[in-house]
Formats: sequence, structure tokens, C-alpha cells
Amino acid sequence: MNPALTPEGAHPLAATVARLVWMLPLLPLLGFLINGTLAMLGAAKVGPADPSADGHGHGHDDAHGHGAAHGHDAHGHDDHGHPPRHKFAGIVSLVGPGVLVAAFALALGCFFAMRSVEMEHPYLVTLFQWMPVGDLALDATFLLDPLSMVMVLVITGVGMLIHIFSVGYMQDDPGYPRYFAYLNLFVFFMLVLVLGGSYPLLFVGWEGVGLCSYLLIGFWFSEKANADAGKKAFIVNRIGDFGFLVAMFLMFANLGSLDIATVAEKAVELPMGGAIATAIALFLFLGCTGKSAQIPLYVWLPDAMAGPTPVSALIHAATMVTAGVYLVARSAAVFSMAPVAQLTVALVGALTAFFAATIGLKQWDIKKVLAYSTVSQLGYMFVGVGVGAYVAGVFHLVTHAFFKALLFLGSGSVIYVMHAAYHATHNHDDAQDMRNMGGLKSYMPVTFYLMWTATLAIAGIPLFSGFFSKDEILGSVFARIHHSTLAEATLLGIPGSTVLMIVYGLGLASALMTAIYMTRMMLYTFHGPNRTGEAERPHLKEAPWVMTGPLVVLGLLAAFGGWLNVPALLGAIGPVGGLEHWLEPVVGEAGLRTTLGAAPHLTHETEIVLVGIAIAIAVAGIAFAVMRLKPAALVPKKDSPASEGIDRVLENKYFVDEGYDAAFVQPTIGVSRIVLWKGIDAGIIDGLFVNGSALLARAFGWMGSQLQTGQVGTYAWVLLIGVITLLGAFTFR
Amino acid sequence: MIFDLANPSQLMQAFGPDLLLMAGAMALMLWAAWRPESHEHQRAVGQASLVLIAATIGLTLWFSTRGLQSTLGVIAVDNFRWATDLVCLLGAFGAIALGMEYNVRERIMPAESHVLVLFATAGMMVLAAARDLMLVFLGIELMSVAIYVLAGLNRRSAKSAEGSLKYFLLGAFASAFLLYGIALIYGATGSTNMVEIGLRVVGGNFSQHPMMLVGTGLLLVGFGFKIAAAPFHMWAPDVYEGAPTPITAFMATAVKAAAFATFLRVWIEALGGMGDAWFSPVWWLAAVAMFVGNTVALSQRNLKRLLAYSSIAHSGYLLVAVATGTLAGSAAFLFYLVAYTLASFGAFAVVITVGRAGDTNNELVDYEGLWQVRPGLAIAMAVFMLSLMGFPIFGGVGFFGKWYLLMAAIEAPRPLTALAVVLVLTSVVSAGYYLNVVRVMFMKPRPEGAETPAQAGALTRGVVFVAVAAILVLGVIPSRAIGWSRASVPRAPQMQAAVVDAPR
Amino acid sequence: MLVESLALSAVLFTIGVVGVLTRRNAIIIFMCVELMLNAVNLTFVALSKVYGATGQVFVVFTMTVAAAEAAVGLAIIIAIFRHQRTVNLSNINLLKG
Amino acid sequence: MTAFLSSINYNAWIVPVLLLLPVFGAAGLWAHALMSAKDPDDKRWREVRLLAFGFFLAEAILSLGLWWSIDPAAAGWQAAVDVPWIPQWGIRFSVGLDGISMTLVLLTTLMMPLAVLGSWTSIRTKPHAYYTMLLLLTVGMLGVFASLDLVLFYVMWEIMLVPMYLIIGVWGGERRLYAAIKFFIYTMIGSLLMLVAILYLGSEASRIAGAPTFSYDFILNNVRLDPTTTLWLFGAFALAFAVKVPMFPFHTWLPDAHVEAPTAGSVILASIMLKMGTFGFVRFALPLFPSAAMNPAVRSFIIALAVIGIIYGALVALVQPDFKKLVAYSSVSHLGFVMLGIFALTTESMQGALMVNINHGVSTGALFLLIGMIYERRHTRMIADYGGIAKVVPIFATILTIVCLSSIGVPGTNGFIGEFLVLVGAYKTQPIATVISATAVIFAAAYLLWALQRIIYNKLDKPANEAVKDLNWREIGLLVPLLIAIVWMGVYPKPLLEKTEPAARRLVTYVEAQAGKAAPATASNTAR
Repeated sequence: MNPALTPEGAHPLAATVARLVWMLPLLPLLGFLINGTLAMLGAAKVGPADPSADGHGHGHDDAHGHGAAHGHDAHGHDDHGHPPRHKFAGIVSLVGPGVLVAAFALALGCFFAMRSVEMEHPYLVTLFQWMPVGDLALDATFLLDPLSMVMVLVITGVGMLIHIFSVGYMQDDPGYPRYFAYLNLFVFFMLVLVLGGSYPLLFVGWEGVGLCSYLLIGFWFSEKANADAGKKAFIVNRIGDFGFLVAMFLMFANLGSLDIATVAEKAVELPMGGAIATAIALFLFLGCTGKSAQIPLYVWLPDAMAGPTPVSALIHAATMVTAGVYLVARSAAVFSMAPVAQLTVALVGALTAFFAATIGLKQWDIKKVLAYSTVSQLGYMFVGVGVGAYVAGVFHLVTHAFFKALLFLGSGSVIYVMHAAYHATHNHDDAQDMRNMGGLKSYMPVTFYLMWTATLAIAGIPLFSGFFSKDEILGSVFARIHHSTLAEATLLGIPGSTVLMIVYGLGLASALMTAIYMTRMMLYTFHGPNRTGEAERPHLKEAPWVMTGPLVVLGLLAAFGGWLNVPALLGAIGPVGGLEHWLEPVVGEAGLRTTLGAAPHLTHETEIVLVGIAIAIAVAGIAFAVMRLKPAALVPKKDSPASEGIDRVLENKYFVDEGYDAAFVQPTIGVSRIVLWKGIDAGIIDGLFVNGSALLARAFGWMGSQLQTGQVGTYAWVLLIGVITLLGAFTFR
Repeated sequence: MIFDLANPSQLMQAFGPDLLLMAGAMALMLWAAWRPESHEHQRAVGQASLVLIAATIGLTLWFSTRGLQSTLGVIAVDNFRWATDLVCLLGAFGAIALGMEYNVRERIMPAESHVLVLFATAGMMVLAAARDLMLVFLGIELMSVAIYVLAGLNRRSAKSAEGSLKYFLLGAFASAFLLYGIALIYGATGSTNMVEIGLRVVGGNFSQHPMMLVGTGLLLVGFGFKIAAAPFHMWAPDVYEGAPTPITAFMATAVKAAAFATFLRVWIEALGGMGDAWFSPVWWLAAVAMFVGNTVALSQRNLKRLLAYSSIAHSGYLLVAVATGTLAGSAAFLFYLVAYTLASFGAFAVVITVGRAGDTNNELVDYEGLWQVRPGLAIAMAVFMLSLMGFPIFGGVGFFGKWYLLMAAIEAPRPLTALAVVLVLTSVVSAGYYLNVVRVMFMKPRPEGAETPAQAGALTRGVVFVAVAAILVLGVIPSRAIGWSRASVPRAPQMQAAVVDAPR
Repeated sequence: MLVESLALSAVLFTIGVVGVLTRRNAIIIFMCVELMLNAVNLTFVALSKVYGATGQVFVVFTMTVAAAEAAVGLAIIIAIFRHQRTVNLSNINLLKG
Repeated sequence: MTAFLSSINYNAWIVPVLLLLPVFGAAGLWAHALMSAKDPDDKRWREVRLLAFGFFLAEAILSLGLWWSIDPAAAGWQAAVDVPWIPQWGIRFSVGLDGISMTLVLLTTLMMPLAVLGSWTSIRTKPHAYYTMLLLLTVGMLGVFASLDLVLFYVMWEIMLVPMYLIIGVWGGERRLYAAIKFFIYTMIGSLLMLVAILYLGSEASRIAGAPTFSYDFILNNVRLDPTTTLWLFGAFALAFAVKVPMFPFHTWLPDAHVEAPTAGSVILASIMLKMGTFGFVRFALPLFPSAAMNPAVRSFIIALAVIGIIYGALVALVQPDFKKLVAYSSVSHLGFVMLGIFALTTESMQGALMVNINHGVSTGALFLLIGMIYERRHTRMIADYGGIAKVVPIFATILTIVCLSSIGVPGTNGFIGEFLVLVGAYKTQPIATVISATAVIFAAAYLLWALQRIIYNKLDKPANEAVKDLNWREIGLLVPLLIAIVWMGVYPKPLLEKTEPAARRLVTYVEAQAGKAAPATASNTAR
């Protein structure tokens, strides 16, 4: 860390509770350690001293029972009767959410401390020297500034709610402590990610959350599909991480440091729009496309729904997947020096938003709908941070965390209930397919209302949180079509302003589709007749309070989260631009650079028109869905015919997975096996050179021994040939 | 003391150890023939021979410590001679020691067998001493004629007879070349004395003299045959296989040592000035011997044959020392010779132990799983193999032998770096068969029903033990042996001044 | 005269070599070797005209050695004949490879 | 601690003692073998493994003091002992350590007892010989790291071969005979050429010194040869080391040797013996021949091989059906990183390379131990024979997962630190190679996670796996130190980095300066 920049002891926050910022990640880590230990204690049965003495004995039924995991979401089909709760369930229920509560309280403390002091510089807390190597003086430093504060609040706040929800959702799972251990670990890494004071430390969190995501997606690992999904998530993320790594190499080689503050400081000295800044930004963005599921690396996120639903809510909606957005905002200085990269970010974001939304239109699995919705919304956020409207992007990140967490948890309760119903009747139908739902509003009214709140928020109905953030993003794009570095740059020969117009158009189109598919989901799930089954219907009832409680809190946030950053246009309803001011020290300068020093300016009229269009689109989408879709006509999954044409393409997600498999995965494996291993390794190197040279030596030996005929005549001849050769060598030198 | 070799009585004195051995051998010959053939008699003569050899060794050692010198004459009185004598005498001692027990097993009755070893040794000592080509020829023939007979010692064995015949016919054939070579050199230089030849070679322009060139070439053929360097090696595998194993060991070590010693002396003392002429032929001879010996050994399944090819390869290694043409090379040669003799003798002693009556059980398959039944024997054999391979510590002194050779090669005035590379690469090939022996002994299971080799006699065990101990001890502390080899390079009187390359 | 003698001995030597190479009977081969030795003896004798008695001394040695070799050689040939009932070398190849 | 160590004059005797103790150990085992010949096999076997473990433990405990007693910043050799061995040839028993070799010595002494514990119950045939071989192996390995005389180094280098040959060949798997001989001859080709090069260097040094010498320091400081010769000598050294590393395309002995060796053999091969190759580059090939090593063509060539090794190893690992073979190929990939780090020649990359060295020793060692444990239970290494065993062996599964993550290089584990430092440092001088190498992070995840999934996840669908017992206390106990090391080095690598930093920095500066001096043309390449 640059000591001149942050005289640590002198920082105003050092005197406040914020000096305990290092405890923020440590609390969940502690939770992980406790829960992890309990998980091991619960599952493990230490083997005999001499394992080879008796390898195939019996008497392992209890171990088997302990480890028994489940085939599908929530509860396994094979366990008949009510399974006993885990023996450590009590303490785990206390520790798991408890550390999050504590962390959230601490985060709030930090937040208020931060509000109470004037801070010009981020607050840096160095724990220890990490990698002091050569020119690379990396420390384990936490960086607390308004941006990370926002993230910390979201993570601990939403995280806390989801932890509490999980107590109910996972209560009967045999892997209960393991689940909370992973979840705590995730929060730890997520906090490291947002608090990391250097890119490598950020990367630690970045990969750490990926790891937890891997573990949680594959939480019910006995099902191959789940394990596959986890692995896919990790590997796809690694592709992105490769980009992140290269970006760090570029930073270190060209800027001489990997500290976030120093990089930001040095980046602005790079030539505007130069190759280095662009390369760094693009490689960083490659990292983001992995973590935040953007084209082309979005494919893992829908599969990630294999994990328990609260996990989907926490990791694959509210926090981890938004890390990419955070990274772009965090690296605002770099991005602002590379308009081409910014355009790329915005365009990719817009395309993703559009593309995912189309797929979302035709999904039947309730979680898949939400997954594609998440991908789509993440695209929105990238549009925001891409065009340099960092506040808008982060704003959408926050509101999205609220409403999407709510949607996922709501769907979680639905699945929980559905599952409980199917479980009670030993039915093996799909508890997540909307075709098996319908009419649930009467059985779970709380969930029903809360989810509608979130749906309206995501659709962009005015005064709900999503409306504000989405509108701000679209407005920002529009504002930058003229008079910004972006408009002046060109991307692949297309003028920046044109690109921005395309982005804007795509944004509007996605907004429309968002409204449609969300309404569709709501209609099919909660409205119309119930299709669950006669026997199951009596078992449908609202989830317990420990699950609905967090939903209520999230519902409030989803509804009123927009007040965080009220646009000037609606100044009447609350304080204008709260988040904007809050984040100004972090991203303000970079944002201004994109807009050429002036605040983005739209005339009042234009703004009203834009807002009007947005509202119209949201309403139109909902109306279209309500009118066109007939929940009553739907039949349960097992009776549904296979879809055709464009429906089939959409339902199968454009066959992108299959395409990737055919284009990358299978060729890699095939080439590795046939060409590299069998061909080069076994064939050429081993066969030809290694064994070949051994064979050659043997062949010479064999020839020599064949010459050894046992006939004296031969020997004399050979001798004479030797004589002649020698004499020749002597006389004809 | 400086012997005046022109004075017959001093000449006799300078010949002391040789004369002792010859006289003793003749006496023993009479005694051996005196009694009817029996094992007891054979043993008694063997014991007497051992005593005689021990006495000769003592005398030689005594001579070697007296700092003797001589005037120019037919024989040399220098440490190189004593060192070679000692190697040959030790070889003879070992051969007789092994032979006494082997002969009982193979029912070889004639007590003369030991005496023939003594005669052969006498020839070797003549070779070691020879400073006149006439004595070289005489020594070689004295040695060879005895060996021809020894090779065919086992009258029950057709193989033994065949080996003997082959050795005899080809040996005589090669002797003729050697003799012709001597004649031509005599014709070119007018002398058969090495030192005189050497002086004339240095003085005159002989490197273009056709008679001299052909003579040198034929000399090389003759020596090449005796040391079994490819392509003059063809006899060796057959004879080694056919001959009684103790005699094979004797041939592989002592015969080779003596032939090499005189070869080296001729090359340094007489033909040192012909370096331009013989350098590349010797180079190639060394390379071919290493290559042929090591590759053909790969396809051998009989231990005796395998060791025969190994000895051909070792001739190649030793030829590297000859090719250096330096005194450092001679020191390296002696050192290597000791290392090689120990390992080779030990290996043959193991072959004798594992072998069974009728000279059978010598195939590689008979060694399978030896470790499980006779661990000590297997470990000893492994040490010999690794030593022959030139492996440090576990192969003991074998490594330092190679090391010395390589050092001499690299530091030669005409650097033999390429030959050194050939040496190490062919050593790699040699690992293919040496390690194969180790592998067979240690890693293969003992075949069902395979008989456990019987405990060998005390003498054989003694040979194995001494060889292992010497190899391992010298492999860790070789300094003393290095010192001896350096002090034992050939030193002709007139060369004292000409010595430019002090051996390291 | 010297040159002619040397040439003659060279020719004799070559004849001996050719004999060794072409014949299959052990005794004849041995005779050819003897011829080679004697050819060399001729060289020595011729050379001793130039260099003095050394060559002649050498010839005496050579002849002695040849005699010894003959004695041993014939014994060996008899030994092999006992086993193989032939002295034709084409049939004597137990040892090979 | 430092004061205590100096009060017992620790540095003066520790290295010879470490080298001699295993020899005494071997003698002790031999004595036991003779004395207990009449006892029942089972009793002998129990006694001998305890005895051997005692020696390894003593070795480990004795060596621990090195951590404090070696001052990494000091310029000269630490714990140096120098006595004549073969005076005529100027060969000396000259040993000493610096920060780099100290860490490797500790790695060796600490891994050995674990390796023994790992094969605690699996070796029952000829246990005396087995443990004797392990002890002798230790001498060679420690000797290689400590030698300061080229001949001593060579001797130590070679004597490792025979014990390893026997360990693989006698106690190994089905194709052990082929694997053992392949291992031996492969290694020997390289090392014998190095022998010639050592001799050549020694003879030059002796000429300059006027007395025979093979002293590393003397050669380093005085021998300057013409470019062509330097290139040849470098080639000879590099080949020996490249085989050991193993670099593509000299790697094919490794999969066979790893697969066929018994657990301890695989562990030692992976953890320690491969490090000798990279150590050789760091200690010998680079500083002795800086101009050759930094010759643009040579350097590019080696870096290209390293990069190929990284990617190739990873890709081939991807398709291995045998888990041990998979790990073997992953070693090729990891060691490629080390080579890249060394030849990129920046302080960061060099430090990273040394770090990867240690990391690989810990992680891959742990992997082989784990494979050995499960092999002992199920007698198969085929990935396809497992599946879903996390249910029945949760401890095993947890530890395997952590170790795999370390091997993948997930941040928070040691693997990340090393790879990251290598790449971030190497980018400065070798950007393209670095970017290509960085893709290995993807493949590493792919091959290890895929294998992990097929072993511990998925359905428990093979009846034979249902009765598999979990790890016992001994196995847990021996793995825990490794897990601690994995996390400790990942979270707080500073102590370790500090130990090697001065030496690494000196090396980089020295090689750059020398290479620049020798061949001005290369200056532009190495200057940053």
C-alpha cells in the first residue's frame, strides 16, 4: 500500500468501530471452522489401524446412513418417513446464521462510522505481509471505502436473511452442518473479495467464492448431474479467471503494482484508449464474463441451479455473480481509460441481457427461469458499468440482490412445499417444473404476494426498486450516445454512438421480455388451477416462519430499495441521488472521464420521455403475458407434448451447451487422448524414441550375435576385414 | 638400485619374480605329473600353486618398494611392470582358488591345470616386463599356448574343446599378424627394442613410412585380438563360454591385463611419436569395441557370454586410455584395470557358485529370484554388475575407474571429448544388460521348484567377499589406489626428461 | 634383393591368410598359419641382412614358438576329434550367438 | 532458538550428520535383520518399520534447526563443511546450504517420515531391504541439495538411482520391471553426459587454479569458456536436469515410474526427486553457464518446452484412466511452471518457481499418499472403479478435495501463491509464454475436478466400494501436517519466501549480469 496515500493511523475510521473491519470476514470463517468440524465429526468414522488387513469387511451401514445425500433438490426420495435431524443441528443453526448476524451488525457499525466521518481516502487495514517478492510487495490488506461498504452490507444483510431461510429449508438434510460450513465459507470469501485491497487478494475471494459455488452446486453430489454442474461452474469460471490473471500480469508489468489504489492512480497516467489500458480492461472483463455469467461464459449459471435453492439465491443471484460488476466498478479508473473496452462491456452486457431473456421465455423449471433472468439482469448491470454509469450499475446490483434473492427464496419455498407434498405421497414428479404447479396462491399466500412484489420490481413498475435502477441504466446509456468518450470511440469499425444505440435498443427489448417471462412464471406458478396432483394437494401449505420471515424483509427491500438513489426527476419522493453521493469518491472521477468532465445531462423532457417508454414497456409486457398466457390450459409435465420449432430451440437454450461441447470439450478430450497421449506420448516419444532406441540397440546386438555364427571361417573373415580396414586407416589417412 | 641389463647376472636379478614363478611352476609341473590323477592331488598342487603365487607376489611387492631402475635393455624395471604383475598374479591366484573347487565339481582331475595357469602367468609377467618386441612376442605366445590348453581343460565337454580349438586357430592366426607387424617395424626402424624404436620414431619422419604404418597397423591387430577388441573379438564369447569358468575369469582379467599392459607400453614407449598415425584407428577401435560389446551383450542370455561381451566393451573403455597416449592415461588404465578385475572376477565367482556340474545353470533364467534364496550372493552380484557399469558408491570403485578414464580422455593433449561421450553413451546401453541381471535376481519371482544354489566352497566365497569388499571400500576411499596407479606409469629411462604430462 | 625377399614373404603371408580363410579343415588351417609364420621368418631373415643378427635371433624364437604351438594345436585338434569325430570346422559350431 | 543452535554449534555438524544418520540407519536395519532372523515375520516387520521410522523421525527433528540456523541473507554458504575426499583429483566432501537448498532439505527430511508412515502397512515383503533403500535414498537426496563439489554432487545424484530402481522394481506394481529400467536408463543418459561436462569443467578449473579442483564456488567464479563450449556444457547439464524435472519431451519415464512405484516411492519421486531437476537448473545450469542459458535461442527453446509441458501435461492428464498416471502428468504440468519461472529470470518468477517446487512436493506428495491409502483398500487405481465414495469415506474425500484444490492452485492454498508468482513475474520477460501457460489454470481445474468427481462424487454404484473403510488415525495424522502446510503456505507464505528471497535475487542479478557481460546481444532480452 502506498503509505503516503493512506497514513493508516491517521485515518478517521481508525478511531471507530471500522477498525474491526478485519473481523468481518473472520466471523464467517469462524463459522466455517466450527460447522466444518461438526460436519466431519458427524460424518466420519475413522478406519481400522491396518486398512490392508481386511479390506472388504462389513459393518458400514451406519456410515452409509450418515453420508446419505439426496438425489434432487431438497429432500431425497429414497428416505421414507421423517428423517431424524442431524445430531449437531442445534448448534449449527445457532452458529451458521449467528456469525452472519454478527457480521451484519458489524457492517452496520462500520457503515454508520463511515457516515459519521469525512474520509478522502479509502480506509486500509493491513493484516500481514503476504507476498513480499521482488518488486511485488503484496500485503494482506483490507480496503474499506463506500463501494466495498455497499457490497459488504448487501452480502452480510442478504446473506444473513438467506442463512436464516436455510435453517428451515435445509432442516432435514443429513449434510446440514456441511451446508452451513460451505455457506459460511462462501461469505468469508465474498467479503475477502469486496474488501481485498489488492487485485490478488480480490482474486483470492474471487476464486474462493467460485470454489464454494462449486461445492454448493454439487452439494448433493451423489447425483451425477449435480456434480457435473458444479464442475462445469468451476471450470467455466476458471476460463474467466484466466482473463483476470492475465489482466493482473499486464497491470504488474505496466503499472508496477497490483494494489487497487496504486493501480487506479497509475492507470490514469496511461494513454487514453491505449492498447495497455484496453487490454487490461478487456482481460478483466473476461474474468467478469465468467464470474457474472455473461456471453460467452454464461452457460454455467443455469446449471448451477442444481444446488440448494438458498444457495442459488445467495450465490447465483445476489452476491457472487455480481462480483464481476463490482470488479468493473472497482477498476473504474482502468475502464475509463479504455472506451473500446467499455463499449465491449456494454455491448456484451446488452446482448446477454437480450439473449438470456429470450431463453427465459420458454423455460419450465422455475429456477431456470430465474437463472436466465439473473443472467439477463447481470447483463443490465454490465450495461450500466460499461457505459461508465457505475453508480447505476451498482444500484441495480443492490436492488437486484433484493428482488432476485426474494424471487429465489420464494421459489425455494414453493419447491420446498411442492417437495414436501410429493415426498409425503412418494411421488417422483418434478417439484420444480411449473407445469406441475399452478394455483399455489391459495396455499401459500405470503409467498405469493411477496413474489409478486419482486416481479413488479424486476419488471420495472414505477416506485418498485427495479424501476429506479433499471431506468437509471437505460437513461445513462442514452445520455452517453452524445458527448462522451464512448461515442467518440469505435468498436470493430462501428461508431460508439451507434453501439450505444444498439445497446439501448437491446435494453428496452430485454425489459419487455423480462416483464413477459416474469409474469409468465407468476401466472403458471400461482394462478390458474392446481396441477400438482390430487393426492398431493392436501399437503400444500405455507412454509414455516423461519423461511417466510426473511422473505418479508426482502419484500420490503425489493419494494422500497429504490429510495436508495432517487432520480432528480422524482425528487419529490425522497432524497435525490443518495447512492450517487455515497459512491462519488470511488467512481466519480472515472465516470466523469467517460462523460468528458461534465455530468451526464439530459433535458427534462427527454428524461420524461425515456421514463415513459420504460413504464410503457413494463406494463405492456405484463399485460401481454396476462392476456396471451392461459395457465388453465397447461397440463402437468408428464402429460406435456414435446415442443417444436423456435420453442424447442429456446427451451434448449439455443443448443449452446451442446455447441460448446462439440466445439471445445469433445475436441479437447479427443485430441488429448488420441493425438497427445496415444499419439505423441505413447506413440512418438515412448514408442519411437524411448523404446525405439532401446529396440535399435537390441537390433544392433541381435545383428552382432547373428554374425557370431560359431564358424571359425566367419571369425577369420571378420578379423581380416578388421585388418584391411585398419591398414586402410593407417595408410590412406 | 639401477640394474645394468647388459650384465647377465643383473639381468637375471631384474627378472627375479618372473624367474621364481617359472622355476616354481616347472617344479610343480613335475610334481603334478608325478602322481596319478586324483582330486586330492589336484588340490595339493593347487595349494602349492597358491603358495608359489603368494611368494611371487611377495617378491614382486618387495621389488616394487625398492625403487629399482635399470639401464636400457630388453626388460623394463619400473612400477608399471610391478603393477601389471600384481594384477596378473592376483588374477592367477583367484583363478586357481576358484579352479580348485570348480575342478572338483566338474570332475576335472589333471593337477597340471593349476600349473598351466602358472605358466600363463609367467608369460604375462614376461609381457609386463618386456621392453623388446621379441619378448613381447615370446610373452604373448607363452601366455597364449598355456591358455589354449586351459580353455580345453574340461575334456568331457565338447564346448570346452571347441572353444579351445577356436581360440587356438584364431590366436595363431592373429599371432602371425602380430609377428609380421613386429617384423615390419623392425624393418622400418632397425630395432626391436621399444625405447630405441621410440627414439628413432621421434627422431625421424616415420608417420609416412609405409612399412612402419603397416607394421603399426598389424601390431594393433595382434594386440586387438588378445584384448578382444572388436572387430577382433569374435573368438572371445565362444571361448569364454566354452572354457571352464575359472579360466574364463582368468582370461577376462589377467590375460587382458597383460596384453593391455604390453600394448600400452609399446604404444607409449615405442610408438608415442606415431600419434598422428594411430590416433584415429585406435579411437575408432575403442568406439567400435564399446559399441559392439555393449549392444551384442544386450541379446545374451548366458551369463558367461554376457560377461564375455561385457569384457569386449571394457576393452573398448581401456582403449580410451591407450588413445590418450599420455601417462595420465596409463595411470587411469591401471586403476581401471584393478576395478575391472575385481568386478569381473567377482562376477565369475558368482557364476561358478550358481552354476552346476557340467557347467550348466549359467543362463539368465537360472538367476531369477536369486535374491529370495541367496540374498548375499545376489547383492554381491549386483555390486559387481553396478561396478562394471561404473556406478558410484553401489558400484564402488567401478565409478572412479570410469571417472579416471574420462578425465584422462578429456585432459589428453588431443582431447577425446567425443570418445568420452561415446563411452558414457555406450555405458548407458550397458545398463540395459547389467541392470537386467539385477532385475532378474531381485525383481523376478523364484521359479517353482528351482533348486537353491548350494553354498560354495570357502575359496570361492572368499573370492566373492574380497572382491565385494575391495570394490566397496575403494569406491569410497580410492585415494590410496589412485596414488599407486599414478606412481606406476611406464617410465623408460630416456623418457624422464620428455615427460611433460604429469599424471593426475 | 631385399625388396624381392620382402615381396616374396608378403606373398607367402597372403597365401597363408587366404588359406586360413578358405579352408575348412582344422589341420590345413593350422598349416596355413604356419605358412604365415614362416613368411614372417623370411622377412626377418631378409631384414637381418640390413640390421644385423636381431632378425635371425627372432627367427629362432619364432620357430620354437611355432613348434610349441604345433604340439598344443594338434593335441587340441585331437581333443575335438574325440568329441565331434571330424575336424571339419563347418560342423563345429556348438558355441555361437 | 538461534542462540541455542549456535551454542551447540549446530551448523558445524548438522549436514554431515544428516547425511550419515541414514547410513547408520541402514546399518542398524541390517543388524536387526541378522539378529531377528529367527523371529516370526510379523514381529520382524513391526519392529523394522518402527526402527526405520525412528531414524527418519530423528532425521526430521534434527533438521528442523536449519530453519533458524540458516541465515538466508548471508552471502556465503551456511552450515558448510569442507574436507578433502580424493585429494589427487581435488575432489572434496564439500557441503553447505543456502536458503534455497535449505528449504528443499527440510522438504526432504519432513516428507520422508510421512512417506514411511504412508506405507506403514503396505510393505510386507522384505521390509528390511525396503527401508534400507529408503534410507539410502535419503542420503542421495540430501546430498544433492547440499553438495558444493561437482563430483560429490554427481555421486549423490547417481546413488539415488539404485534404491529407487529397486523400490520400483521389487515393491512396485504389475509393470514394475519396465518402469524401473526405464526410470534408470532415462535418468542415466542425462546424468552421464553431465558427468562428461563436469569433468570438462573440472579440468578447465584445474588448469586455472593450477591444482585439481571441482569446487562449485571456484568454477562459478573463475571458469569462463568460449560460447560454443559453454553451450555444449550447458546442454549436458540441462539434459540431465531436464530428464529429472521432467520436461517435455523427456517426461515419459515419469508416468510409468509413478504408477508402478509403491506409495512411498511415488511420494518421494514426486515430492523430492523431481525437485532435483529444477534445483539443478537453479544451482548449476543457470549460474555456471549464464551466457548459454540466457542465449535467446536456448532460452526460448527451454521456455517453449516448459510451456508445452504445462499445457501438454495438463491435457494428457485430462484423459488418463489411472489416477496415479493423472497425477504424474499433472506433475509434468506443474514442473513446467517451475521451469518457466526459472527461465523467465525475474525475482518474482524465480521465487514463484521455488515456491511451486515446494508446493508440488507437498500437494503431489499428499495426493500420492492418498492414492496409496485408497489403493490399499480397494487395490485399484482406476478412476472408473470408484465413484461416490465420499459417502463411505468422508474424511478421505475431504482431504482429497483439499489437496486437489491445492494442486489446482485455488487461492488460499499454497498452489496459488507459487503459480501466481511465476506467472506474474514471468510475464515481464516472457509475455506470450506466460499467457499461454496461464491457460493451464483452466485445464488443471478440468482434469482434477473431473477425476475428483468420478472418484468421490456421483453415485455410489459399485458394490465393492460400499465396504471401503475410512482413513485411520495414523493416516489422518500423517496427512494433517501436509494440510496445515497447504493452508499455511497459501495464506502466509512470507516466512518461506523470505528464506529463499536473497538467494533468488542474487541468482537473478548474477545471471543477468553475467549473461549481459558475456553476450551483449542478449542484454536487450533480459533487461527490463
